[in-house]
Amino acid sequence: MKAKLSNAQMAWRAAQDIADGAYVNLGIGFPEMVAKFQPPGRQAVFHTENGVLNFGEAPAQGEEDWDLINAGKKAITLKPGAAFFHHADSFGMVRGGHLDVAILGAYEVAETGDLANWSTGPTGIPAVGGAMDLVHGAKRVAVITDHVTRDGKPKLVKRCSLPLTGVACVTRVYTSLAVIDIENRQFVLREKLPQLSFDDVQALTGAALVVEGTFADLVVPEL
Amino acid sequence: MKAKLSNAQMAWRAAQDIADGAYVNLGIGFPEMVAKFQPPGRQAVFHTENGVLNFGEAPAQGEEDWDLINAGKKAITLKPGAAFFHHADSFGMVRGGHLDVAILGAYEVAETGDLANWSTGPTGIPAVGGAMDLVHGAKRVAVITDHVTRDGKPKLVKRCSLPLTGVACVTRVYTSLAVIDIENRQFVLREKLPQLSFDDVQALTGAALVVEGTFADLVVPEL
Amino acid sequence: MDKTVPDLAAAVTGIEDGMHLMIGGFGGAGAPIELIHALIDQFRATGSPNKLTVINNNAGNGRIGIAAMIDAGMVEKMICSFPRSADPRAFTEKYLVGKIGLELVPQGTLAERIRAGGAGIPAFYTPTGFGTDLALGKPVAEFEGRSYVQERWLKADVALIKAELADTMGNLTYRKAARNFSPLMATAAALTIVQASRIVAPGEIDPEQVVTPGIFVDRIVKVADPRQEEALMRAGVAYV
Amino acid sequence: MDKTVPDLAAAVTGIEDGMHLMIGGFGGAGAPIELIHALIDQFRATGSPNKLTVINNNAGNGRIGIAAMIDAGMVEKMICSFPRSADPRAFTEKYLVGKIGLELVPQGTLAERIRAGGAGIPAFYTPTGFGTDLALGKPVAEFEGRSYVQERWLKADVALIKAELADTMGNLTYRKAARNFSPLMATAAALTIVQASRIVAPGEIDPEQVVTPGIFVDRIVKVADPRQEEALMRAGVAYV
Repeated sequence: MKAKLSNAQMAWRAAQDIADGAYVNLGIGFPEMVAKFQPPGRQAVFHTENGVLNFGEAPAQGEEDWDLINAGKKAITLKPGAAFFHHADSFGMVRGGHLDVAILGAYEVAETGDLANWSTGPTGIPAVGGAMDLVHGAKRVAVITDHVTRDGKPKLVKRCSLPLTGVACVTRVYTSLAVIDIENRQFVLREKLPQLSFDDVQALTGAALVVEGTFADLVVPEL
Repeated sequence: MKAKLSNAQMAWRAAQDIADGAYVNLGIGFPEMVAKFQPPGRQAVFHTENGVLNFGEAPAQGEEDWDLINAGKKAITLKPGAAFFHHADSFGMVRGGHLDVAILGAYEVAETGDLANWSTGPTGIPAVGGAMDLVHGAKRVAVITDHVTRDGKPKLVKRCSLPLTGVACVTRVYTSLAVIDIENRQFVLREKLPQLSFDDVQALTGAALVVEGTFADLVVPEL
Repeated sequence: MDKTVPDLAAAVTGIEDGMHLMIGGFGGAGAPIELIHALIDQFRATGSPNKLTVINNNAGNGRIGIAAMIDAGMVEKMICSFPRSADPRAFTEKYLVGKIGLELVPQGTLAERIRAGGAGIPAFYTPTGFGTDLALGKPVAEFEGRSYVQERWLKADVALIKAELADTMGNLTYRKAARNFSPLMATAAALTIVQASRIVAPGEIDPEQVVTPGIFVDRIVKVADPRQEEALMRAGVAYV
Repeated sequence: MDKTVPDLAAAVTGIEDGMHLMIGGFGGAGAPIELIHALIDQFRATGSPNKLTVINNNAGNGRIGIAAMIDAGMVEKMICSFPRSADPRAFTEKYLVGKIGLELVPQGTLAERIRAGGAGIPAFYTPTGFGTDLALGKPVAEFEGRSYVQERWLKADVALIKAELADTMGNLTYRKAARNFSPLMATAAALTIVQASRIVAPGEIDPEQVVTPGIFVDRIVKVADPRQEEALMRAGVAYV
């Protein structure tokens, strides 16, 4: 594979689209890195499904309070202006459209906006957590993901082959190669790494990439 | 009319059936008097729809805090162990079956348990408040009412003629003449004033009074 | 992130003709009198906002607050559970001559519909009202042999509410039974405008004690010594 | 009215075979470890309660708490959103050989179903899960052109929850994110059993700060220095 963004760089790119004062939910795992890259002068408020608004970074090791965790069960801290609430209120915020953006990981994203990110199929232990709620709640649902699987198969596809998390819910995908919007059931290329040609990106994508007007270079700092 | 109980006496009789520790909602107006007549050694917890549990008597005149009122918009006080909550939580208590008893006024009660207590017909300003919620929430819904209207017509009837508050919801009626249970869509006489014969009470009742085994004297102190 | 606005006029700006307004309060407890009167001032000065639908438990009392809005002619319709009060003439007079609309909703259903609006639940079933005139035309369903009425969520363009304490991010607490519908309305309106007796910096409200998290709040204006509707009523005050 | 009981054994008495148990907590935060272990003790001593259905966000971690219940063989079925954890072997081993059942529910739907159970709402519509395997067989409906799944309330025979502070009438507060599902579960169970770090007299909790009003609580037992599941996990503790 040619040039690609690191996880941190993808997270950095996703962070640039978060407005000052936005209420944001970051999916468990690698999407959590987005919080680190808020542009200077902007302050988002982070929500975690298990009943905390406006939490901050992880505490120093040994300083953990295990009653103060995020949805990934990692220890967190509070920022001034935090609030605790119960699970029904927390998912009222989610389902009721009060979050400005949710940024989630993905196994597959379809050009229809369908997302598969909770189950790799009928074997093993199924576990869904809050993903299905988040995809139908936040005003904007974005995905952050490698452009292809470990064995090089496209994660952006025509139709998902894995069990769906939600139907027609994703509107933007930040990948290791490109920034792609989903509009009218099509992948619309907005930015790509300058080292790659359009055809390079198309070759690694499982459905047609559409260009509306023009697209920009995806430029991300070393991190 | 022969002997009849006063409002206070009806309230006293209703209060005798409230167990120690019961959670109770009393309808606006005359049912509120029930709170005054808790038997010694028993302590009920009173709920008001507008978000207070364990309120107490009215404050002295001039001592009112108008942010501390009951559903009838009367000033109240708090007892130790009170709690405030919002309206959805308050009606969650009601609808969710957490109240042991609700005691309401009535225009009409049918032998089916139907209650009419919110509207006297199509003219005027309709207003329902929390009555329709209470009749389908509390574990036991009782009515406290004069046995007949001001012009002597039965309030206990075969079928309600006024708009219903709820269907098949009332299980006991404390009237100015008798205590009557509603079982299997029948009025079952449990107690009557000793000064009246069964036929006297039946004559003032709009549906058949059934006797199961025996009935007792309705004996209430002077109040 | 600072959601405070400088004054009441700024707080109520942008409310348009025909909008649906949720107004907190149960009787006088929690009624945001200063916000309401600021909106009346705006209507008197500009003729707008007009033709409002107002959602509140009641329909005004005396000649202040919601009653004064009705008197001013800004209100096209009330959605409420109990349009009666000590002095309901503002609503009653207009209602009896067909000049104001009314959607009567059982109180618990009103609360639950607003909560549903805020929580993204488009419909739910309740036993309340089954078999009564207030369920006419609504779908019914049976669950485990008992009958229920389907009710729909209720949302609004704007909520006007009164809090006791706010931080600048919009975290709120309320005072006693003045809480009532306000935490629900804050969740169910596109724009939630709060008058608070005190405004503090973020961190000065214990996160355990926040009743309405700031995510639900858009504008906060300080009204240091708010008037209480019931007290105004009893003092015979009219906002005319 | 004093809802306190003298000890953990008294707190968990009367829980019968086949019952549905809601257990508070999200991961280790809020897990009522002492109540759970008291119930395991009872099972070991008497063989009962057995064949329990347990409702929790997760399905146990390591060899303590719910995982220890599963290891002990008391649990017939889990209803949860996320049966994975740092050390999920108790559930996983039994699940893969068909010795424990699983009803997987999206987390927000799980919370809302429990709330509905407590609030007397037999069914509601949610966008969550529409078009996915977790909505298979459930009624769907359209509202304003969007599709929703009908979900049913969830109730239980017993709730076991952990509070920070209780008064003897059952008013509760929680600690930080240990709140999570517990206030909902307290409303949705026929019998709600609480372990609290501190118990005070009525009136010593500010009525404004009560999170769970006492009406939802049946028994309170003091566990002055409760263990924290995550901390026990990390210390390698097993309840075997």
